[in-house]
Amino acid sequence: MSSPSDIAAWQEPALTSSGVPNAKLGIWLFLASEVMLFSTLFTSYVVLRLGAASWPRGWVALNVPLAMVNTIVLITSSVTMVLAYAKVIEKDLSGFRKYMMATIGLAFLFLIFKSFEYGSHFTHHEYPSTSIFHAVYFTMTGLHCIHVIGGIIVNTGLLFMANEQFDHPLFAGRVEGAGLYWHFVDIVWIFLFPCIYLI
Amino acid sequence: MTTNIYGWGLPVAASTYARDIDFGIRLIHWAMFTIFILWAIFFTYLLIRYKKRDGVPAEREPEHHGIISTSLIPDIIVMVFEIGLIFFYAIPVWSKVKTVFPKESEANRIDVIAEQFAWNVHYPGADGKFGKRDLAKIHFSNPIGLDHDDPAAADDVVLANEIHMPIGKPTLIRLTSKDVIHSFWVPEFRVKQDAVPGMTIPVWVEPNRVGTYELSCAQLCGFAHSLMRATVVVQTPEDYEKWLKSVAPVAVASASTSTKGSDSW
Amino acid sequence: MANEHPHRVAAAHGHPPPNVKLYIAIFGALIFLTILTVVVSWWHLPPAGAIAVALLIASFKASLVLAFFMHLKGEHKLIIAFLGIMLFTCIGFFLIPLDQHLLRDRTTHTEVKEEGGAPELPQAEPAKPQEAK
Amino acid sequence: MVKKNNHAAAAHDSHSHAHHELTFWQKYVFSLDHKIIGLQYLITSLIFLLIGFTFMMVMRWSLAFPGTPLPVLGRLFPADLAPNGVISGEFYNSLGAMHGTIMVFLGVVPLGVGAFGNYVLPLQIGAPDMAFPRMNMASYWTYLPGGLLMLASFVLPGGAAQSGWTSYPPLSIINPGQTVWLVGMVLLITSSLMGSINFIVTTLNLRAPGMSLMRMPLFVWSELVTSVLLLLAFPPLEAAAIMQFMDRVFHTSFYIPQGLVVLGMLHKASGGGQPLLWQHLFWFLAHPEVYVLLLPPMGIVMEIIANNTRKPPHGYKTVVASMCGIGAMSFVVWAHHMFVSGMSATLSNFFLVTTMIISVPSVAILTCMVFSLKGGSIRFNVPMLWALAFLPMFGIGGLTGLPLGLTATDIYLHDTYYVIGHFHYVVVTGSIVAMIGGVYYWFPKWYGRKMNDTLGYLHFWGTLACMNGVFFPMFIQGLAGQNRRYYDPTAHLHNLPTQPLHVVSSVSAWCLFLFQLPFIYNFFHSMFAGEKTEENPWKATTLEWACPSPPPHGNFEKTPRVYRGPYEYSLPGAKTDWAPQHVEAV
Repeated sequence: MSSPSDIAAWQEPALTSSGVPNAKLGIWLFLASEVMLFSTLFTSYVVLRLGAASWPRGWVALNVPLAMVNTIVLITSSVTMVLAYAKVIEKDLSGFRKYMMATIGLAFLFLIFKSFEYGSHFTHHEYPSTSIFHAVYFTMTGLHCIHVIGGIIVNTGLLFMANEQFDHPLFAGRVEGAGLYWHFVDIVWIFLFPCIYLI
Repeated sequence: MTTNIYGWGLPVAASTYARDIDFGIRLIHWAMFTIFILWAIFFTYLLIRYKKRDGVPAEREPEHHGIISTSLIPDIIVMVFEIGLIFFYAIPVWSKVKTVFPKESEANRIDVIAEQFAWNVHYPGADGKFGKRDLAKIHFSNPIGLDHDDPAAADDVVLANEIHMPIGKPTLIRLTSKDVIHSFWVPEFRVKQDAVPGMTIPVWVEPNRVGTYELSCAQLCGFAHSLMRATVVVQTPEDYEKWLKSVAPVAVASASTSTKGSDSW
Repeated sequence: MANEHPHRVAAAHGHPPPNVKLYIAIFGALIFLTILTVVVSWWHLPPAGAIAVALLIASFKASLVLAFFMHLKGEHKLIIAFLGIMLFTCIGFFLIPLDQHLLRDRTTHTEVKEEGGAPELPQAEPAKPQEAK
Repeated sequence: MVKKNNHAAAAHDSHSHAHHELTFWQKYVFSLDHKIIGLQYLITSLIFLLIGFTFMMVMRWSLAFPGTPLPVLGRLFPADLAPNGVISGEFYNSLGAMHGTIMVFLGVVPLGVGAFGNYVLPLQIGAPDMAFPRMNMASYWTYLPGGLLMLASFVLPGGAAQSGWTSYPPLSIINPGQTVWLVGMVLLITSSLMGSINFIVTTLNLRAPGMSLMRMPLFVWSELVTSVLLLLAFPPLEAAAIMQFMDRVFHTSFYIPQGLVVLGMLHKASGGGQPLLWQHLFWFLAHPEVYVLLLPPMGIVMEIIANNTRKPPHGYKTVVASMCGIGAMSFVVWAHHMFVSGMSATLSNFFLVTTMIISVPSVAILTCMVFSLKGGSIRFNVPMLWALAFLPMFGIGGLTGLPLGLTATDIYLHDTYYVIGHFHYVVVTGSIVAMIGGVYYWFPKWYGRKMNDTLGYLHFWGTLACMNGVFFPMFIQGLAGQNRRYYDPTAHLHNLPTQPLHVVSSVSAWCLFLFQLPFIYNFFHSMFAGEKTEENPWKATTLEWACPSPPPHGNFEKTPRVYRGPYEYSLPGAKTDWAPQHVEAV
């Protein structure tokens, strides 16, 4: 049935009616829905905090230095991602591989730091059910971690796909889309970090 | 009894603001009825007049390019009607019922604590002060956890599924729930307010008709939701005082017995 | 960032032209702002001030990522328009906390160990200002 | 543009070669073709509508004859659900919750968006398929497991959800069965999100040359607005559902306040949550959802009316603007479902005003539909009857929304049968009626055959009469103060005088079922043995009729070029009374 090649004819950016490639428009729409998802969680956070009798300041309950290092790790991975995209445009396969592997590696590093953080909470018998603060903390960061894992899967897929399809006309679009998603995950963390840890 | 106050239309009006709400319901229904009939006549006329006839082609309207068209005329009528309703009816009546409350000192005060599937009513008694309620003291014989060590609780009365109110004086109710969301709904008073756990929501009503009415739960609260009801007895002030004396705990009796007694009353 | 010269071809195919130097500069700014927001938090400002500063810095960081890493600057107006629609629907997210704020007197904070008695009737004071004309 | 045609033609060539290699599974089950996926959605959602309706028929017995054993079926239910064949409160609540969930999320939305949108939208804009065919398939194959999971919850431990389709906590956190409902909802939300992204990209990007936005049929506009609503309104519910899931599975307390005492026992959750938060988030989705239920049927009605009055509809731009206006406004009206919920009474006034404002575009659309009849040459065929029935029925539904949207009168009418009557007039006699009209209208497109007219008339008049018999008494009951969600209304004195009306409603509901039998027979019989029709049996102008019926893979033999607006009927100087969009000289 509709093999990729049929639809590819319609994905040539110059040929779409709006002038935006399908994949790019699709990924932005997806990100818009993700923004609504995380906005809801942030709204719930504000509502719950307003309604709470007391709310711990982040630095009392959480490990701020580790989270700051993690923030820097995630921001760096965002930079390597955009550099990987630059290498695709420059048609530099080995450069692309280098930066993409860095992105994936940094994402893993983020998850490892995060698991240390979770682990120390669990050893102190702090679980999502401990208090409403912990519920918010674990749910929001947990959902963010799931998004990080999703990003790792996509980026790893692209890394392997590059072996055969690096010169495919749609490949740059795919890397761009994965990049948009990855930067979005970064932005979510940029807000999560101060909201939960610093204020 | 039933036949007098309930029927196919609105039940009998038994509170001071019931008339305001009834006025709105009647006004809107007459308006809706008129709009619909006029509209239906026009609609039927169009269907008959423009039924397909052989050799008679459809008439195209002259082209117009803007968003504004003649179809907005009904909108303007609707808008004017709605603006009138909002500012001269809905907001004033809503404020009267839901945002402006009688002074505590001038009102008859009760607390209503909803639970699956009963309405607990807490009267402050002769001293006008509510005794403390403590979650830890909740027991099947003390459904609201009244703290009998609190002097203010000595003359408090706790009833299940029975509310008494005097006529001609506003009753101020603090509404709360022990478990899930319930809804305080007395059709004759035209009052409805959800009882939300973790919140204390004020409700007021001034009954103006003596009688026995019905308090139903209007928010799905579990398997026996449809069996969750209570009786509302509106009495003359004299009868109300008499009744209050009859249920008041005897001072010498131990607190727990008295609560139990009033509970099963 | 109207740097069209290096990769005009890419732009023609709908892909934004990359600019490596700029990316590195943004990276530096992001790291600086991250450290700044943590340093500010050491002052233990009162909640209102802390929230204002932290959100200001976070919004600035997010806009840097959006504008340059996600190439939203100079992006097709269809995408900008759609994000505008999305922002409009976010109005609702301000109304929910507003409701919570207005309800602060009705919310009961129960001590599970020992309930502090029936809470004071909340509406006595706020009832007047809420009175509609 | 020439280049584009070549591309499409080339693409089509490669199709015809690929055609033979497809197995049955690839062609009819895991199909990537928007037409097959559309039909999969159509059949599945019609079956779900029937299942939801069956639940209601069982519930109607409990309402009409409370406390009496359900004949025949009652003995088939397990004793804990229906002791001695009498429907228990738990079972009634489960049926009620699942009726709402199935009808809204598994019936009407997939029918309006998944079925009609998938099949008709790409054809109407002249596209060979959806923009992301694989995602389209994934959307259906997430929807179906979600639906089956919902149904399976009846036999899973804990039973089906019984907290209403609105699932208000803390009840939904205490009640059994809710976890499966939440997982099912997350699947359905994911499916809808994939579908809506696909629809928006397809509509914006895959239009045939010449198909400008203002030349798109109104059905396409309605789907576009609907998809935007789905895309932006569903994620908040997804987040809310995740939090409720956390509350149930990980014992957090997003929605549980401190000091909950359930049946005499102190609840173990740490507390500190807000029950009203769920209601806000739920209705943040569920109000736009109402328009998701309503807009595609409105688009269908506009298509059918334009076709059967043989003239352009009145106020194309007004309708487009109104649809967009409805879409935008629907995000700021949600709390009118919460006037008596304990929400701030001051904030209610804001929502009162926005609610009244959103009635303006709805009235504008309805007026345009009526004014479109003026000057027409009206053909009363079966689809047209359904489309015409939509107008007064939706009118009643819309008008009765007025006293519910006004804060003061809503105090009395909230959560009574008046609400049930109101939204069923909107969704059943409105949306579902219009979509059945759509089935009759596009059936020749799907199968190249026509549905039987006599059975169609029988189906129409019987359905219309019965639907009014079911829903109109509810207004009277609501005014008498009868509450919804009671399995035994006779437990309350004020319900007794209107109890006979429950019998009227129930008997009408069972008759309504009987009148669906001719439709079911007609649908399947006509699929194989209906009268064969020509390519364009309704003499319609829109692009879906510019390709063979049923369309081959890739839809158009040659990418059509669009020369004019969607409804150029009775064009002066044209030889026929319809001027198709793709024909240059008429």
